[in-house]
Amino acid sequence: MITSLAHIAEPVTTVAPDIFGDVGVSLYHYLFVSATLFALGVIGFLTRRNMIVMFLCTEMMFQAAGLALIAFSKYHLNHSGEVFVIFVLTIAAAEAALALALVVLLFRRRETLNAEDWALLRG
Amino acid sequence: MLDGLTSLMPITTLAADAAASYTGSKDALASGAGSGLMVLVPLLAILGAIASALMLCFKVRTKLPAWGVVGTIAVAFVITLVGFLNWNGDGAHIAHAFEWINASWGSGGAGETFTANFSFYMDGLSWLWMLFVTGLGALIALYASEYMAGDKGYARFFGAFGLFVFSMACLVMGDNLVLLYLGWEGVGLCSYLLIGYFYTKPEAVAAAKKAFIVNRIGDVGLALGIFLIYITFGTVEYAELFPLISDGHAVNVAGDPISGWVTWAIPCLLMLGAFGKSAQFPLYVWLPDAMEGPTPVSALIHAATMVTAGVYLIARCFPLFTLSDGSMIALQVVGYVGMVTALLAATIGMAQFDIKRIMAYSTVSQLGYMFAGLGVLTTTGAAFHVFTHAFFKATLFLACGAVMHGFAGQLDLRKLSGLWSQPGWRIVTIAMFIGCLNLAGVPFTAGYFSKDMILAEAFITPWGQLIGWVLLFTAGLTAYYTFRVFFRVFVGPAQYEPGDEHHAEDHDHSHFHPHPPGWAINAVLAILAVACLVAAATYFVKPDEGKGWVGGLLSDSSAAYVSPHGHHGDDHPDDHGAEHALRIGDAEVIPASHPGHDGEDGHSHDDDHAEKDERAMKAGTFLGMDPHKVMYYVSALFGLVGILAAAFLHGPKGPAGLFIGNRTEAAHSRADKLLPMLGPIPTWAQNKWYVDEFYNMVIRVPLLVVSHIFHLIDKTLVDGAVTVAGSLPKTLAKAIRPTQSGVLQGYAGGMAVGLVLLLFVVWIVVIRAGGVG
Amino acid sequence: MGPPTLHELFNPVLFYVLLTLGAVGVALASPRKGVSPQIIGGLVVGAAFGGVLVLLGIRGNEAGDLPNLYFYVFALIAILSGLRVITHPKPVYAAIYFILTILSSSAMYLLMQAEFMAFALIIIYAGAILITYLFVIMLATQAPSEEKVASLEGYDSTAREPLTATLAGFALLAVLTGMMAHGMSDLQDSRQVIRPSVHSLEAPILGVLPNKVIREFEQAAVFDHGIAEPTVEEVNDGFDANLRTMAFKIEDRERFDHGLETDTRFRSMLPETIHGDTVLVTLPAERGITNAEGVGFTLIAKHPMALEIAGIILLMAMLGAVVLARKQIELGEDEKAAQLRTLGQGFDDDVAHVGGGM
Amino acid sequence: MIQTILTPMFAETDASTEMLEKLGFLTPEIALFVTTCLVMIIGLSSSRSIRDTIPIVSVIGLGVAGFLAYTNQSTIAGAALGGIMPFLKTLIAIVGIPLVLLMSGTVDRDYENAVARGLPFDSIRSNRGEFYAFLLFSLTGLMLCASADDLIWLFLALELTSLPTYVMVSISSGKAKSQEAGIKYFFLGAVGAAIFLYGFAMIYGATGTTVLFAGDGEYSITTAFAADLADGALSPIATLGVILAIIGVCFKIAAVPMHFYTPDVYEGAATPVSAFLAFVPKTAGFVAILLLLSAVGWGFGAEGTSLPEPIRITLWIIAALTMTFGNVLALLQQNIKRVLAYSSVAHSGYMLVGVIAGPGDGGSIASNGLGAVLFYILCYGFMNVGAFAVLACLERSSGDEIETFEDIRGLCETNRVLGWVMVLCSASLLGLPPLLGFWGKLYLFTSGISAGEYALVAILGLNSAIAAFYYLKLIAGPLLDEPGESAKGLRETPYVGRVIAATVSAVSVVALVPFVNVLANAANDAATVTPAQAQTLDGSEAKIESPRSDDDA
Repeated sequence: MITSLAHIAEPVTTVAPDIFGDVGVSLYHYLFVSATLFALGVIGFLTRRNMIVMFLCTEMMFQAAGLALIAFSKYHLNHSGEVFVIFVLTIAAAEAALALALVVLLFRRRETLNAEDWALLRG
Repeated sequence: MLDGLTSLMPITTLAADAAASYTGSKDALASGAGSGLMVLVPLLAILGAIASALMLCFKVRTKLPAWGVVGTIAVAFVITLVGFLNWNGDGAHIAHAFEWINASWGSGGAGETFTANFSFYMDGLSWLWMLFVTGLGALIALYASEYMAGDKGYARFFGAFGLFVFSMACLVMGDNLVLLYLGWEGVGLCSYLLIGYFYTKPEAVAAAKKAFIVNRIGDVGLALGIFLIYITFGTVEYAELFPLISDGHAVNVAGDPISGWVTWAIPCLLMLGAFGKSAQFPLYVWLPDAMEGPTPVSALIHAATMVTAGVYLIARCFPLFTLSDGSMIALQVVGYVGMVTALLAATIGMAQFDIKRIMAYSTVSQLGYMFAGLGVLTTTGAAFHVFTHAFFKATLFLACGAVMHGFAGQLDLRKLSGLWSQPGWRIVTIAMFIGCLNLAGVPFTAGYFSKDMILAEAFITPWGQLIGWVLLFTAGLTAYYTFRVFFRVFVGPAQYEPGDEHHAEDHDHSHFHPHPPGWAINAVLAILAVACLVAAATYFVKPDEGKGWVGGLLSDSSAAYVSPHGHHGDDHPDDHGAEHALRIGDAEVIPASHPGHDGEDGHSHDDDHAEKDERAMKAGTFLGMDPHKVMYYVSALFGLVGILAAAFLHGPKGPAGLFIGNRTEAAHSRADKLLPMLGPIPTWAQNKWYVDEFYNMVIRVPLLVVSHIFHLIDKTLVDGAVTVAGSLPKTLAKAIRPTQSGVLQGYAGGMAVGLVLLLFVVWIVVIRAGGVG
Repeated sequence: MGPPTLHELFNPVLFYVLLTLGAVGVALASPRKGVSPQIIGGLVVGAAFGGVLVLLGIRGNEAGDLPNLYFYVFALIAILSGLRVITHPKPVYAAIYFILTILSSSAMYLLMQAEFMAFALIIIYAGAILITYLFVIMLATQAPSEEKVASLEGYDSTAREPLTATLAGFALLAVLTGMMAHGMSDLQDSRQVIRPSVHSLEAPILGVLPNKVIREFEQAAVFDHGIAEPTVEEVNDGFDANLRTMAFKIEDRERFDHGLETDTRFRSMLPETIHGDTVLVTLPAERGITNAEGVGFTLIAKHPMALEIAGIILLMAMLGAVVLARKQIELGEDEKAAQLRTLGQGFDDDVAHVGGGM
Repeated sequence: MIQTILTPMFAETDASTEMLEKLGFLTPEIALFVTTCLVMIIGLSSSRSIRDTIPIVSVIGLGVAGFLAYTNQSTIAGAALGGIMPFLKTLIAIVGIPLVLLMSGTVDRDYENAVARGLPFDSIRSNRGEFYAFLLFSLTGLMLCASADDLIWLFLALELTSLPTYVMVSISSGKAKSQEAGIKYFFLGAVGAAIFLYGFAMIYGATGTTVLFAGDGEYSITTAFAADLADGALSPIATLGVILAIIGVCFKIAAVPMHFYTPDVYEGAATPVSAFLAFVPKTAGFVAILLLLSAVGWGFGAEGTSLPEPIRITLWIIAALTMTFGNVLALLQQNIKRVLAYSSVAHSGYMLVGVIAGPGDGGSIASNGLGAVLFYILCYGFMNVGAFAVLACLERSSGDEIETFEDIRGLCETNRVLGWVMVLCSASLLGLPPLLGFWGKLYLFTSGISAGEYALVAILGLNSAIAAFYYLKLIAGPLLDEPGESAKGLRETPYVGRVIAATVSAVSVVALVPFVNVLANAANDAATVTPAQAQTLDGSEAKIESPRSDDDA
């Protein structure tokens, strides 16, 4: 089966109408939202103290990248962007698993989720 | 044996042929069967050194390091010998070990590459040098295995020894000047390490420092010379470099002719390097002091091998010295400096009492001979003298070392006498005697032939008359001081006073017994003594060459490439007809492009030479006689006079009038009475003509003053600037440091701000470039 | 139609004023001690971003290139719930608001007809990852002792350096949006570069054809020119957009004909036109591939190795989580630590040695 | 090898070749992954002697991977830097071996010791097997980075390199500071990952494909950027994408502005892990940057020999700041691990000079900045591992790690081997001739000069001078000073592997010097930008390159 699938270099859903026009204004709408989510993620990471919420903020940044990828994927009429998002989700899940385990480990040690309490190494 | 060797010689090796082999590209110089093996020689030596270093780390207390090094160098010698026997004498071979430096830029064309590989350039010159470096190296290592026994730094000594052989191999065999320089510095380093071997002795440390500094002066010259060669010619590889020079004219790799100041600057710089390493006036002062090192070191490095590196350098680069633009100025300087050195050192040697020191000055003096030989255009003579000197000087040194070893460090010839008649010293005495005969130039010894060759050539060379006379006089002096040592120490009444270096078992001064040398020292001395005799025999090998075995070897090397000394003696107008009038000073001489290959004995002067060029003849006579013929007798005469003088002044009252002296005790001789008649001269000579003091006054004192002045400037101005400059980074660091607050979000904030700032920069650049937005 | 530049996409002055307003709103919405005007901040942010979206919408309307109207709704929800994630003092609520962000993102995916990813996002992100987050938050906010309760709640109720963070964040937003807007014009160019490559790609239809036909096609034909664009004439003749024409290059013509004729279900696919050895096949639209199939094909055909690597990463992550969790067990059981201590080994105590790193 | 077995089976169809080609050049990674799984399983064994084989199995796995990488010289079709893959993979495997050796005794030392004294083994108490598995996972990821021909692949490979290191840091010692280091590293790393992910999204947006390199004239990011080259500048979104990606990856290479974590994490992690961090993620980051920039190409600028101006300026600023920050901050440190961390930052800055210089005219290493970077990675790998290994070999009698300059005073006297390793590695890091580090830096210098980056090279020189201040402390302390009180209280850790790692590194720093030319030429060949492949439209068989002969290696 692999051999026959490999023939298909780049499947394209031309059935779907071209949802973005030639000008790209509608594409820019999505990119703007994506950039906003990214910036909010950065702000959140800087302002929050709870480690879990901080990591949520990095997830938001990942999500912003996902949105941009889907938008570009649709704009370019191929599925590579969407496939990329699958892997972004995979990595997000893996990172979340590790980060949460680590956060719990740290919580057991200090009984706090405050990231600022972990600032003994400096200089 | 001789026949065997003869059959290995090239039947007729014309210089022109040799030149032809150079003119081929270096790729054409295929590695011969024998030459390829030579890659192993430095490898073995460095392996020996590494093994010793490891043993040093593991604090091995046995003789294992010695056997390692003796073994590896002996194998290296065997390899050299085998390689040499397989070498068919057809010019140079290149044995490629591995690529080292290979840079190119631009299009990589002419002058845009720099190649210096670990490749070995095997021609007659390299073979000759390698044979005695590895051969003597193995013998002396064997000697040292006994001599150094029980010393704390046994492994250290042999580590440095192995490293020395490695460096020497690189120096001699390297196919480019950079590898030569590597070896040059390497032998310098080893010399430094070994002179300062007894690093607890302040004299040794001072001597090591002196050797290092004086050598640096020469090395600077060599380094500059190599730079200048590269800049001028665009290559440092012999195989590319020498074909560029022919008939005293040179082109660079791009084919542009070379002329002007570089033609004399390059040889002069190289010469400076050679002076430093080979202890020529005025840079000779380090060598006598270098005798603070262990005696085997003195024998190997400071008598037989390393100091000849300067001779090697000039011989190797001889084509560069013959550039006609330079009018051979450098060679004239070499000749005169050699002359001065030879005379000066001989006079100093006459007045010394420390036998090792006498040998050291004799080495300086003999090196002066070699340089004078180079200066009078006989590379063969110089190389032959190097070759013979290596053997007899090693013999002499090792014999002195045996004495020193046996008498607890006693070296004063006033406190030793009559070793011959003491048990166990026969072999040493015989070896010493043979060595002395050689050094004194007694007829039919190796030293006699090689010295003759230089003297004869000196009288033929236009600028060589003065050199010849001085050297002749020096030969007499040499014979005198050589036999002074022999007559004082080895014959006469058996008396001795021990030195102050007692071995552990000799607690009691009153019960001191000299240690006669053991088997290793005796064996080595015996071998060397025989080797001295064999070295003389090589003069008769291939008589048709007129220059003996060594001459045959050299005719195949770059030393004979232009063959400027062919203008006399064995010259023969030949079918090659490549005669060029070469302006040397005011005299015009006719060099042939090849060393002689006529069927005559080398000293039988060619009859039609006189008709050919009368002026050259005029420049080349000894009191109107043919120097080649006369010199046999004249130099023998001078030598015998010297010996007789020594015998008269220092010889014991011998049985049956064998000795004409009347010395009956160790400390005094007839010479003592003579001394007051000479006024202050002997004292001056004994104090080395106050050269060290002179240097001290002329160089060190002003330097000290200047350095104090600079120190003041340094303290106030430079230090101030440095402090300011040094504090800048720290100030900056203190300013940046708060960013490393240790807080996670703080770091993230730093990252975000950095990201934003960089993106702003990018945005501005993009907008500028795009012109839109 | 000219490519949009920064000026054409929106009025830059107005845009940056609105962004500044948004920054003010975020700063206001950040939690702080005492009474914080979070609601006002939220309204300001909503107004600001709503304004930007309206600005874009107006421009899109002019250009005839407008996203689905629902986009505006979901975009605003996504932004506002994102704001709430970073401003809500209680982590549980923050996580739940993040789910809302995910849901509205997912809706936006749907609007872009990325159905597969929309549902995958909900299932994986909202359904699995965020629930894990909630579990951990619940677990970690259980006060281990009475006196810890106060400290647990206190530290995150005020924002840390809200002004600096907001400034940095909105500067980033300004640069990103500015650069993207600046690049929209070039994007047109690059899209034109893409298009031929899209069209030269081979048809995906094989994937949904029954196996038999696949076999026949494999043995008899290779796709030649992929999907053929309908010509102008075809469009004028009332070309049915639901039909797609594909070109096949027939290598074994006899076998190909034979293979297709034996299966009557594919009579409708039989070539309408024959150009030499190349056959154009027109298929009904429902024979085209869906979004999920397209993603699937791309995933398997173009990124099989990435799939493998993702597998390795997940294995590693699982192992990592287990290892980190083990550490907790070890720390939790004091008696084990005590046992180790008695064995003479200096077991790390909680008071960490802090380096002299100044 | 696997390729040769598999190829006949699948060679009947053209379609399988692409797949097989990829599988073929992934043999080292496959070998490493198999080793990883083995190590994971062995780590659960209750027999101590079986568990003790873990480092041996790891080393063997790395050796096999290195051998496969060395023999398998196939290249990615269409990749601009064709030879980078086999070179880097071999290099990674070679440097990986001392790193594995260095790890001995790192995790759960107390527990393993207790087991050795008779405590019954409980597989969930000891993480040593898993720890080695993480190490191998990370190395696998690093090798996959070198094999990447696709943005998705590159993203995943970078993550596979980083994620295990987060865990390794956190569990490397039981101390709180390790966990603090872990959380800082992980969270900031996640932000960095988000940044370069966003960059990748932008690159995809600008080009419409995730394929970095493709043979046969197929559309890829490289060809899209090549089309931009015709306009003289990269499109703004592509520029944004590349720059975001670079800045994100700067986290991995510890470059400004993402360098903040470096000293804290290196200090907090166990020393062997710090050594690992200083080599593996850094190499991954440089590989990612090289791959991305090779897709962009060095064909922009007025003379057509530099990066696009915005990217060049960004990298220029990053390089200059990175060197300067790293070096000046190291001046104030007393803690050696922090010094080495800052020096690691500074070295990234040096290497970026080579990246900016680009491949030059392809003539020799002297003008090839990319070759210089690859060569420097090699040099840095050895000297860095050596310096860290010395610290890892010594500990206080309390079991604490050594920290300050005081601790290594007179080390040459108290422990000759380690002292000399420290001296040699520090001298090499400083760039003293003739050690390996000197040559590495020399090539960076010459490539920078030949690229006309005089100002940057001047900054590089200035920084080398500043660096001398603290490296000389590392050289002079062990060599010249008398051992102080604190130095006398030190003992050597009972792990032979660490000493071997230290010795091997120091010996390499010296013994590789004669082979500098060979290695540098290999790096130069690996980093020579090949002209775009002949655009064959029907030649899928042309994709499999005939294995290059090893003569030039």
